Amino acid sequence: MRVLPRADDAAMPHVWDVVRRFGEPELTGGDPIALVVLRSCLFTLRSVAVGFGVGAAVGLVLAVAMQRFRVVERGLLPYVILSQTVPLIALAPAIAGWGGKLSLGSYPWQPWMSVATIAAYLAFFPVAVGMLRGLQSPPKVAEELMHSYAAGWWHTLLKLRLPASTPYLFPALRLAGAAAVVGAVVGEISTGTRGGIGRLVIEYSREATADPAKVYTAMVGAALLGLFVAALVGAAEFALNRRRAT
Amino acid sequence: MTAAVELTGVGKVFNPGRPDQVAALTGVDLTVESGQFVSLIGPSGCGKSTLLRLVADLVPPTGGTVTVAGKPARKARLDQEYGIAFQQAGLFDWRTVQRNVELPLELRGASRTERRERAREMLDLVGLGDFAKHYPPQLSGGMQQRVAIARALAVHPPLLLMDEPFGALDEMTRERLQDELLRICARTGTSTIFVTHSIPEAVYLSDRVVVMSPRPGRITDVIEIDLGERTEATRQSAGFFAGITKVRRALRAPSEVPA
Amino acid sequence: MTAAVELTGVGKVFNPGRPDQVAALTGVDLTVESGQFVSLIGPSGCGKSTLLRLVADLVPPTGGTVTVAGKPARKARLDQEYGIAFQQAGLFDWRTVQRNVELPLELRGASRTERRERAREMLDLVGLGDFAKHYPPQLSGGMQQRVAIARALAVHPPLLLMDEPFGALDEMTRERLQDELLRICARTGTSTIFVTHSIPEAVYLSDRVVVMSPRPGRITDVIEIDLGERTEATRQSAGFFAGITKVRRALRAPSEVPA
Amino acid sequence: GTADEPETPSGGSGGTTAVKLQLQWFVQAQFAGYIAAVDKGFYREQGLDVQILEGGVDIVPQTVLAQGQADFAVAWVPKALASREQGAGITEIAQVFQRSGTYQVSFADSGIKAPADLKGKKVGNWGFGNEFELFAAMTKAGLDPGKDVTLVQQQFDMQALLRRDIDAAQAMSYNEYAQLLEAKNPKTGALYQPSDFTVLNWNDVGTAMLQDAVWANSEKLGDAAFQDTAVKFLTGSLKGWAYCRDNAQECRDLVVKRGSKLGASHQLWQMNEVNKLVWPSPNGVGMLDEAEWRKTVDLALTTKNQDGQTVITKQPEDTAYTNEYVQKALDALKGAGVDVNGTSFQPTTVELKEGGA
Amino acid sequence: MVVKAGRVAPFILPAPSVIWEQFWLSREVIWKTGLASGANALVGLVAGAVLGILAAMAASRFRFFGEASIPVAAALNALPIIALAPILNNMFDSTSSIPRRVVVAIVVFFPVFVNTLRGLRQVDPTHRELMDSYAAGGWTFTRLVRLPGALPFVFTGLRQASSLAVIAAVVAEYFGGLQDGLGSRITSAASNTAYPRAWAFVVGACVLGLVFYAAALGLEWLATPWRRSG
Ligand SMILES: Nc1ncnc2c1ncn2[C@@H]1O[C@H](COP(=O)(O)OP(=O)(O)OP(=O)(O)O)[C@@H](O)[C@H]1O
Ligand SMILES: Nc1ncnc2c1ncn2[C@@H]1O[C@H](COP(=O)(O)OP(=O)(O)OP(=O)(O)O)[C@@H](O)[C@H]1O
Ligand SMILES: Cc1ncc(C[n+]2csc(CCO)c2C)c(N)n1
Ligand SMILES: [Mg+2]
Ligand SMILES: [Mg+2]
Repeated sequence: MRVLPRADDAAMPHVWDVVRRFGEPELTGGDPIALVVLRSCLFTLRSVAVGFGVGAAVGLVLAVAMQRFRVVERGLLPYVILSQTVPLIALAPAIAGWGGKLSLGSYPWQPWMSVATIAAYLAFFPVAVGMLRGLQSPPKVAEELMHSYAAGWWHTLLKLRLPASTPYLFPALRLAGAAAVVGAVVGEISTGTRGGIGRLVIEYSREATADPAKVYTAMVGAALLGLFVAALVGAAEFALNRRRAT
Repeated sequence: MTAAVELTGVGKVFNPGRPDQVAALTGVDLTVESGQFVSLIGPSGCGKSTLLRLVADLVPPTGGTVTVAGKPARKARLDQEYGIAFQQAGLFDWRTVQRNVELPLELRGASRTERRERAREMLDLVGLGDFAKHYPPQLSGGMQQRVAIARALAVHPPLLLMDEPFGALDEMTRERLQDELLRICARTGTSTIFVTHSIPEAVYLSDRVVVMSPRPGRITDVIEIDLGERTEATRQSAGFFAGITKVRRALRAPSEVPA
Repeated sequence: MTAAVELTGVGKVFNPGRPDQVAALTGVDLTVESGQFVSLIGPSGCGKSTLLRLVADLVPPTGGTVTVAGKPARKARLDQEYGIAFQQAGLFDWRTVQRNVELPLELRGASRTERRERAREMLDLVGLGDFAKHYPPQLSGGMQQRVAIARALAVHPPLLLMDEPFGALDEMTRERLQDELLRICARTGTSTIFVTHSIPEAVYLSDRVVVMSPRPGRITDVIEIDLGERTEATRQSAGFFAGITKVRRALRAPSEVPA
Repeated sequence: GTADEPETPSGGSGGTTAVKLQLQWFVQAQFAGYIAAVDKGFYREQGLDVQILEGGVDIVPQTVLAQGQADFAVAWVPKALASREQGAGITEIAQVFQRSGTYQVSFADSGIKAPADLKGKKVGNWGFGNEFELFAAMTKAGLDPGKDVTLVQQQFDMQALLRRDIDAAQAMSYNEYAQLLEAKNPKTGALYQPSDFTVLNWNDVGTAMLQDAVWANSEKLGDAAFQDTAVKFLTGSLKGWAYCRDNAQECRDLVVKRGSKLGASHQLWQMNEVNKLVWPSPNGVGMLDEAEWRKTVDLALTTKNQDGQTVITKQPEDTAYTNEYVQKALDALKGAGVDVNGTSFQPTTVELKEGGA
Repeated sequence: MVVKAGRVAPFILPAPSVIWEQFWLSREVIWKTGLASGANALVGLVAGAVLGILAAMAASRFRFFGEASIPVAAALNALPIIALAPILNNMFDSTSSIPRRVVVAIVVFFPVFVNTLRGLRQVDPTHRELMDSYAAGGWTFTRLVRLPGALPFVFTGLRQASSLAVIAAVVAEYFGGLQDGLGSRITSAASNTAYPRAWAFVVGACVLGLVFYAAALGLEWLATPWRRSG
């Protein structure tokens, strides 16, 4: 059995080949791959952004609900976990199917929204779990103090739990960002939405037999997209810490 | 007039039925009249903090009833009938000193300017006016404790619960704050339960000193103090020393029948 | 014989060049002879903890030199020339009380049985033999502090640094531990720097009481105490009261020229 | 243009009916007939405005169709029969491919010359319900697919076979097989040759099943207006297929223009191979041969997969397919002088370039 | 109920009773394939978690490594597993389980790494000073203070990772390789519109995910006794 990775040209094209491939047209006479990949990434970014935003918001609300009601935590947490174990293939048709029947006001449902939904579906989870931990993190004295002020749940949340949970928020958001990228890519693949980097990965991977470097260009694109999102989250964290450190 | 605090047959067992079960308090009866200053004194681990927490409705008693301002403890807490300072300062690291003191005012919906003024006033009172913009981790232990005191006093509550608030302070600061505390309580008619390890402090401050003994925690003596108005001279007065001696004796040889 | 601790022209500025810059200490000269017991006393925020931290090489001085057991502070720390108890207990929540006390022994490679014995002995000394198997969050504030004291004493270090270790203790426990501490120091020839806010405590324990004043923190007086061997009677002796008065006076009216 | 958007603005031209067609896979010459019908205006002639929906990994055309998200779908017969049995209300209205295009390919030196030789080998297949012809062949040769071979799911490329991770790989004559021939043989430095491989062709083995067919939503078919649309749709589609038979190069260009990522020479090969599957069509293109249907149904009823399941468990109702609409479409096409049999169709020889460029 | 009344065709979201029926019919296959997927998830989880913890320790030890590692880890995590699976299938023997396990390990690595690092860096200043006073640095400090203090964080990461591991193991099956796991059965059932059967296997995957999550919780309970009381 093979334990060490192969390193032949087909399995691991030379970095140089991949870089060179970026500069060449994807098909004879077409745009250079770099441009195609960039365009696809931008397309996917929209699904990622919407999915990330919606997912983070949903995760936050769930975390707050679980923190608030022990019963909800007991009752909900298993479902939150469960939700993540449902393979996307079982969901993609349902999401695409439901979506097709919806419209946002007069704005009809677009295929990329199904993709964003899948991205949100993966993104909410780390936020829910991480923020639950964060919201539960304040020391007992602090909780008792707020209790002694008869501070209701809302005020305790606002003045104590949320500020105390910022150290947990950003790792969670980073995971959510990555999850949103994965979700968007998977979503594009499974729902057959064209135009994004996920679709490109699968399209190029069909050509890996004879042109192995090509599929790597799409994968590098996907990775760069992930990095870009991670960098955005990192920048937000940096900005916030900066403001608080003064 | 209703008593500020009334405990009847109160008991507290931690972790009941587990190997690390601890009977922290048993059969505690205690009344604090309105405007009275009562100190709790007793060896470490005898249940003073627990008693305070019961009054504050932060832990539920396993037996007996706790009444605060004529209401059940829970209702009193919800009505914000008391202010509390814990043994640990319990400051919020992400708020400046000033904003830590403002917190309870914020929760009572005080206006911004009012909050700011009151916080400054309290910080000046505890001698930390210069540190308003610092964050808690930049303060010395005693300074943190003083911020916590300022925070408890800021709202002028009808009942003050204080757990060794001056424990980390030097004698001068301590004596100054004792006088300030008495002044504030007298002026506003505040009732106070005050946990301390210092016998002179208990005697100087209190109308009554409650002496406790451990395992299980219970009240062994209640010593009435009557020193009249506290002045410069009080700390040198015979009555003061007599009080100290009484309390010391009660601590050394707990009477078998609780008072 | 080399001095246990020697500070020459030591200064410490926190956050230099920033708006929250604090000059915590300036021009501190202090020598602690081997076997000597020296107390630091002074108002809150005057730099006592900082001074202790400098000796322990936990913060670097911004000026001057710190020598411990004839070596630079850093080398002394690496050689584990001292044991320390902080103002905050600083127990490890994930270790039982017993294993918290065992920690420094573990780090010195003591055998399991030795560790266990020594820890039990120390816990009995501070009156917590029954709580060996509990976790720190289950203890009262004073109990936690006593565990920290047991931990500092467990290794019998040549130099003991203690930051208000008895602050959260009741008078009886406190007096008992004071006597135990003196006994241990005498028996093992330990040198001690002891931070406290209690003037009687400082006088009772010390060969010299170092009085400090704040902003910037500096030494304003060093008061020699000679009470001979401490006995039951010492706390009532005239010499004791005289010492107290001297220290109190030094605290109230800091002499302009540092001693 | 992209497949997601209608080529012509719908509604504006008045009297056009909007129709959605769900493909079962990416845009490629496999679907050239429909693409040509859109691009050459054959649908518009019929008053239809057809939007082509591309497939995806997890998109099951029958499901999309049954949910009412598309009006027509291209799907393989056995998979569609399985979906029908599970409650998808769909009806076959045209059988475009007359033959199966699935091969099982192995290296010539591996000695796999018949299905029985697969015993003990690592046998690649695509899963996704595309594997029953292979299972039928193995069963016919006396092998138990669950025990006698190691089943391996293939990726979208053929690398597993080329590096001999697996001994035999599933390949469509028009796609993956070409990819093999577009790859460089490291030993010779030239492209692989057909002689390097042996091919098991299910049409020869006798376990072929019907593949690309046009399916319609059964419920909608109950509506007379939609029946009319179905006829028009088939008329346009079949005209497209006839066009691509005669204009393979141009159809290839249309496919490439539509954004297929596979290269031009590859698409030409595919066009040519697909034409072989469609033409000649003795009964007329799109006409379902009853005997072939029965063969497919029998195999679907009896072939067991590795878990012992068959594709379907009971005979499909007679309503599962109908030649009614295709007959009308053929009549219309014949009336317009279109050759719907392609008796004289001659495949060309396409030269593959490295990477299908 | 909802499913029966809803507007989604029943063959997509079948009624629970129908799923249960299929679950029962397919129980042996579900068990067999569940074991295969479970083994992949477990091996990957353990490997990824160990690597994540080790890397976090290194990152908290060496400042430079710490600064550099986070973007690298984020990059690794940003690689969609979907893109990864085919590459790994090419790099390793696609007929072995190794590529899938590597996929799981990579997916697991990030949450464990990020959370552990956060935990390792969050040290009570008093504890730091105490250990300094014991002249205990480096590995001793890590072992006695950082690691136990970080344990609750490690477990936050492990909790997230546990169910991720199962998803990754199942999803990795879509991209080829041995047809011995739950994923291959889900895809093949779904592509035949056999949704009750597909969902029966999905339920199998969910149960597997819950088992993993519960195992992580149980481990946490065992490993952090001091958090149980009080
Ligand atoms: N980490 C720090 N950052 C900034 N300032 C600090 C820091 N630590 C201490 N200080 C400042 O140094 C001064 C002396 O602090 P230190 O803790 O030594 O006082 P102390 O004498 O121990 O007081 P206490 O009796 O209240 O414990 C204070 O003004 C404090 O604000
Ligand atoms: N959360 C808890 N769980 C278990 N036991 C507890 C808990 N809190 C307090 N105890 C126990 O209750 C007893 C009383 O504790 P309490 O904190 O009231 O003592 P105290 O009188 O305030 O002591 P100190 O003067 O040292 O602060 C102690 O034995 C302690 O171990
Ligand atoms: C994931 C996935 N793999 C294979 C097929 C089957 N398939 C349908 S058409 C065609 C030929 C073009 O390559 C193939 C292989 C599928 N539907 N989904
Ligand atoms: Mg207490
Ligand atoms: Mg201090």
